[in-house]
Order: sequence, then structure tokens, then C-alpha cells
Amino acid sequence: MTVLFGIFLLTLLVITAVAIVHTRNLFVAVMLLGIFSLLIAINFFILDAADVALTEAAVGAGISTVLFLGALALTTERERLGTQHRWLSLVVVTSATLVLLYATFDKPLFGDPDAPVHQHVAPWYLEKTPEYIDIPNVVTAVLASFRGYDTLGEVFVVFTAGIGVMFLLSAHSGGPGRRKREASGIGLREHLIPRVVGRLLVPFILLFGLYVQFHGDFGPGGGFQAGALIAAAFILYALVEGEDRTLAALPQNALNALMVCGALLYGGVGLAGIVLGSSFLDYSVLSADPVAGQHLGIILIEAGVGMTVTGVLLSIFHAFAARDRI
Amino acid sequence: MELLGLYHYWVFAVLLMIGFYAVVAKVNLVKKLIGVSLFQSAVFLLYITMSKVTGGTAPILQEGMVDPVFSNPLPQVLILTAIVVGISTTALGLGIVVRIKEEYGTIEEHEIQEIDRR
Amino acid sequence: MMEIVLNVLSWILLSAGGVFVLIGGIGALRMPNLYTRMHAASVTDTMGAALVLLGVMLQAGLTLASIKLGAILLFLLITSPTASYALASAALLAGIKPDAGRAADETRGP
Amino acid sequence: MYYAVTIALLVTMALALARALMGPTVYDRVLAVNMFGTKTVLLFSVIAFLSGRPDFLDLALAYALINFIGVLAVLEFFRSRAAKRVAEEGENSPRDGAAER
Repeated sequence: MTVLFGIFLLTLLVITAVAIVHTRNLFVAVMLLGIFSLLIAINFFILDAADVALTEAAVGAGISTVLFLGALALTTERERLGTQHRWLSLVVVTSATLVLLYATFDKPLFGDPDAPVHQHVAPWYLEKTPEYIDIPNVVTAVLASFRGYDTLGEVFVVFTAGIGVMFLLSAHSGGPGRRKREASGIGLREHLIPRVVGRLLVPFILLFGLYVQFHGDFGPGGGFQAGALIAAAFILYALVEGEDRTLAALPQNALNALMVCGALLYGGVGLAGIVLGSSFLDYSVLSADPVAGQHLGIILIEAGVGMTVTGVLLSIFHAFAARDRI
Repeated sequence: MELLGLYHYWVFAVLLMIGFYAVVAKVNLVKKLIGVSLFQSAVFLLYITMSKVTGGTAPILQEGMVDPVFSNPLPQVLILTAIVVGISTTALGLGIVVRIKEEYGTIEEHEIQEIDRR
Repeated sequence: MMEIVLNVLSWILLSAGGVFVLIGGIGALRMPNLYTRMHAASVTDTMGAALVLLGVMLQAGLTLASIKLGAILLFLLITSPTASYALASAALLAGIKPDAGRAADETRGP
Repeated sequence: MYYAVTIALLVTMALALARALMGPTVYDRVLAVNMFGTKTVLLFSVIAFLSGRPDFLDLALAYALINFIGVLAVLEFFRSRAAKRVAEEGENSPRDGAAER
């Protein structure tokens, strides 16, 4: 039955995607992208990927709409020219779709437990996690410990992207449009109800973010989700109270420090493994008891991930919002 | 169920190509980025689909579970990080688009090429 | 005995919630203009949500899950009217008049 | 029973999606997105129980907390655009231009 729900939702997903591409109004496309994100999060949840669904929830609802709207405010809301080489593109895309559809007939059926993907390392992870790492959430165990290198790489990609956005958008604008400072940047300060409710909710979102951060060993959660949630809390504060007050509460210097310290913390824990006589990112040696060492290592690197993601996402948001006022 | 056993993969293929169509056929740069993020989501969906095991549950151990079947945690790990990386890189792309708009005054590909040719 | 009563009660709440959600959904689709549609959508956000969550809460009993459901309900009851307010405010700002009847759709926003 | 509620929620989601696709104003679409978000919260709660993993209510909680940020962002988007327009019109009016020179 749940599979049927999934199929229904996937159909809605395709309809939404077609509408996103079809509409000429970019604002509408961004709104539909919000629905797309909700739909795909439900699909992830139905497909047993609670952690992934939580990440998509935190990123899709809190961050991505705000970023796209920020970019639209700086560029344009309407596509003027529409499509180029429509028929050629359609032919190429349709034939590629047919090739892909043909290829799917070689895939194992949905949910087949004998599929090759389930035969390789995954059973080992599931079997050995209680023994080596002893935390309930296997996803966190694989993310932080077994495949720590991978995650380190991803954290540095996020870090680099953040630096890139800051480089691009902190340059002095040569373009038109000197806007009055007080016109934008004050957020919704004049609107009493959003302001009161927003201020009420910010601490709860922060608290929930910290819960997700530190409960990530036991339930869905971890540094990536928590970072996005905490960034969403500050974005909410910026929306209801204005940019300058948010920057006064958490200045850009602090965000830079957060980004750098998070990445360094992750790398530092890895190096500590070498110093203590084992290999890079082996947490077993961090404590006398290997399992306790794993616990400590995972908490530390998840904290590092959370710090970097918070710092990067907030810096990106501030970079877009500040551009609005130059 | 046999009939619909590949439905998820078909949806993946169609979504992937819808995103691809937006990238190749649309002129507006923001729309191209939206297409890229659709493309990304399609890949996410493929991985998570592969991780599902019938009758399984999320790979988070819980007390009192009798002989549980877990879905595959590995694709979930890959996609979990990829979502955050995806939004960061999309933001980078949007940053570039904003700069293009400021330098060229437009974000339509044709017009940018026209200005470059001059 | 108690269990049966709770079960029946939770089923009643759940099905009433489902009906309200459905009615709100139909209203959001069929109502003639923006503000009336907003009204219909609010029904699903408050009444429907409250009934469904209370129904699920009765099934969960006194556990951590119930507390979480209570928190969800509380936050929904705070945030969705705020969202409706923000939306109505944005629409008014754009000059869409709260006009009865179909006429309001013709004066489109930007 | 959960199935009946789930089906009602799914049908409502389809109706909301229809509203989002039809418009006619952008505000209708925002309304549909917001409604869709609330339905998602409910669906997550119900499916968490349906699949017997009530500890996954965290997801619904996350959406309940942050879903309305999107709508506030929309309000802020229109507010700052309106403010910008007023500012630009002020600059373009002849009196202001003369004062600047």
C-alpha cells in the first residue's frame, strides 16, 4: 500500500517538474520548486531514508526558497526569451529518455533484496555497526566513521562553495541601482504578527537544531541537518528583524570563524588519529576504549560538520541579502 | 506489483531528462540552474530508490525490533551529504548569475553572447 | 474497555480530520477568489491538522511521540495563521482587492 | 484507519498541486505551497505511525517549525520590491534628479 502512495507521489512529482520547466515566470518556478522539494522529501521518507528526508526538509523548506528568491530579487522574475532550438532539444531529450527507459529494464525490481547493491559492503556495515561503533543510527555511523574521508571531502566542497559565493558577491558592484539603505534590509519589522511569531519560534528552531545535532547518533539527524536548521533559524530572524540585527547577533567574523573552525575540527580529529598512532580519521584511539573513542570522534566531527554548514549557508544568505543593498 | 516494479526508475529517467531539457533548451540562466537542481533531485531519487528493500525499515536500530530488515544505508549516506553540497553549489551558481546580471544587465544567454561579440 | 473507547475516539477524530482536510482542499480548488481560497485552506491547516494530530496522539498514548505530536500541533497552530497573514498582507500590498465573487480574479497581481 | 487519512491527505495534496498549477495569481500558488507544507507535516506524522516508527516524528516537527519561512520570505520579497520601486520612482522624478545634480 505504501508503495502505491509512493507511486502516486512520484506522479505528482513528474507533473510538478513539467510545470516548473514550462512556466515562464521564475517566481512561480521557485514556488513550484518548493512543492517539488516537499514531494521528494515524502518520497525519501517512504523509501526508508529518514535521514535524507530530514536533510531535504531542512534545506528545501528553510534555505533553498529563500536563496532563489534572493537571487530573483537581484536579477529578474520573468524569462523573456523562453526556449531556443525547442524541437532539436525535444528530439535529443526524448531519445535520451527512451535510451534510459530501455536501460531500466536491466535494473532489479524495486525493493528486491537480492539486488547487487545490497550484496557488497552494506550488510557488513549493518552487521558490524553495533560491534565497532555501537550507535543505533547506522547512517550516522557510516557517514562519520566508516566513510569519514568521503564526508570530509563533502565538507570541504561546501566550504569552498561558501568561499566562492563570498568572493563573487562581496566584490564592489559596477552595475546600476543604488538603493536606499533603509528601503530594504529592515525585514518585516513593520509587520507585527510575523515579527512576534518569528521571534517566538527562533529559539525553538535553534533548540531543535541542537537536538538534531546531538541526537543524530540515535535517530535521524546529524551535522548536515542541524547546520541547515540552525541556519534556517537565523534566516527567519533576518526576515522578521532585518539583516543588520542578525549580523549584530552573529557577525560575519563569527560566521567565518565558524566555517573555518568546523572544517579544521574535522581535519584535526583525523590528524589526532595519526598522532595517537593509528590511521587518518580512525577514532578508536581517541579513548582507551575503542568504542568510546568512536563515540567521541563521531560527536566531534558531527559538530565540525554542523559548524561549517551553518557558517557557509548563513554567509551565503548574507552575501545575497547584502548585495541587495549595494 | 511486478508491473510497477520499475516505476521509480522510469520516474527517475523522466525527471532527469526534464531537468536536462531545461538546461539545454532554456535561455534564462536562473531557469538553467533550476533545471540543474531538478537533475540533481532525479539522481538523488535513483540512489534512494536503490537503497530500498521490500519490507525493510530505515537503518536506525531500535529496541524491541524482532529480526528487522534494514534498507541499505550506503546510498542514503551519499545522498545526505550530496543534498547540502547541492544547495551550496546551486548558491554558487546563483552568485555567478547575479554577477552576470550586474555586468551585462541581462541573464538571457542570447543577449550575453550578443554583448560578448561586440 | 478503555482501549476500545480510546480506539473508537481516535478513529472518529482521524476520520473527521480527514474529512475536514478534504473539504478544505476542495474549497481551495473551487472557491472563486484568492481570499476565499485562503479561508478554505486555513480550515485544513488548523481544524484538519488538529483533529488528525489528536487522533494520532490518542493512538500513541502517553509516550514521547505524544509530546512530539503536541509540539507539532502547537507549532502548526502558531505558524499557519501567521503564514496566512503574511500571504494576505503580501496580496493586499500588490493591490488585489478582497472582493466577493469572481471579479477579484480579473484584477491580477504582477 | 491510517490508510483512509493518508488517502485523504494525498488527495488534498493533489488538489493543492492543481491550485498551484492553475494560479491564477502568484499568491494562489504561494497559498498552495503553504497548504502543501501543512499536509506534508500531517502525512509525515501519519506515515510515521503507519510504518511503526514513531521516533521519526522529528521530520514532521522540522517541517512544522520551518515551513512558514518560505511564506515570510515571499512577503519580504514583495515588500522589498515595492520599497525599491518607490525608491526608484523617487530618484527618477525630475525634482529629485535636479536636487542631486
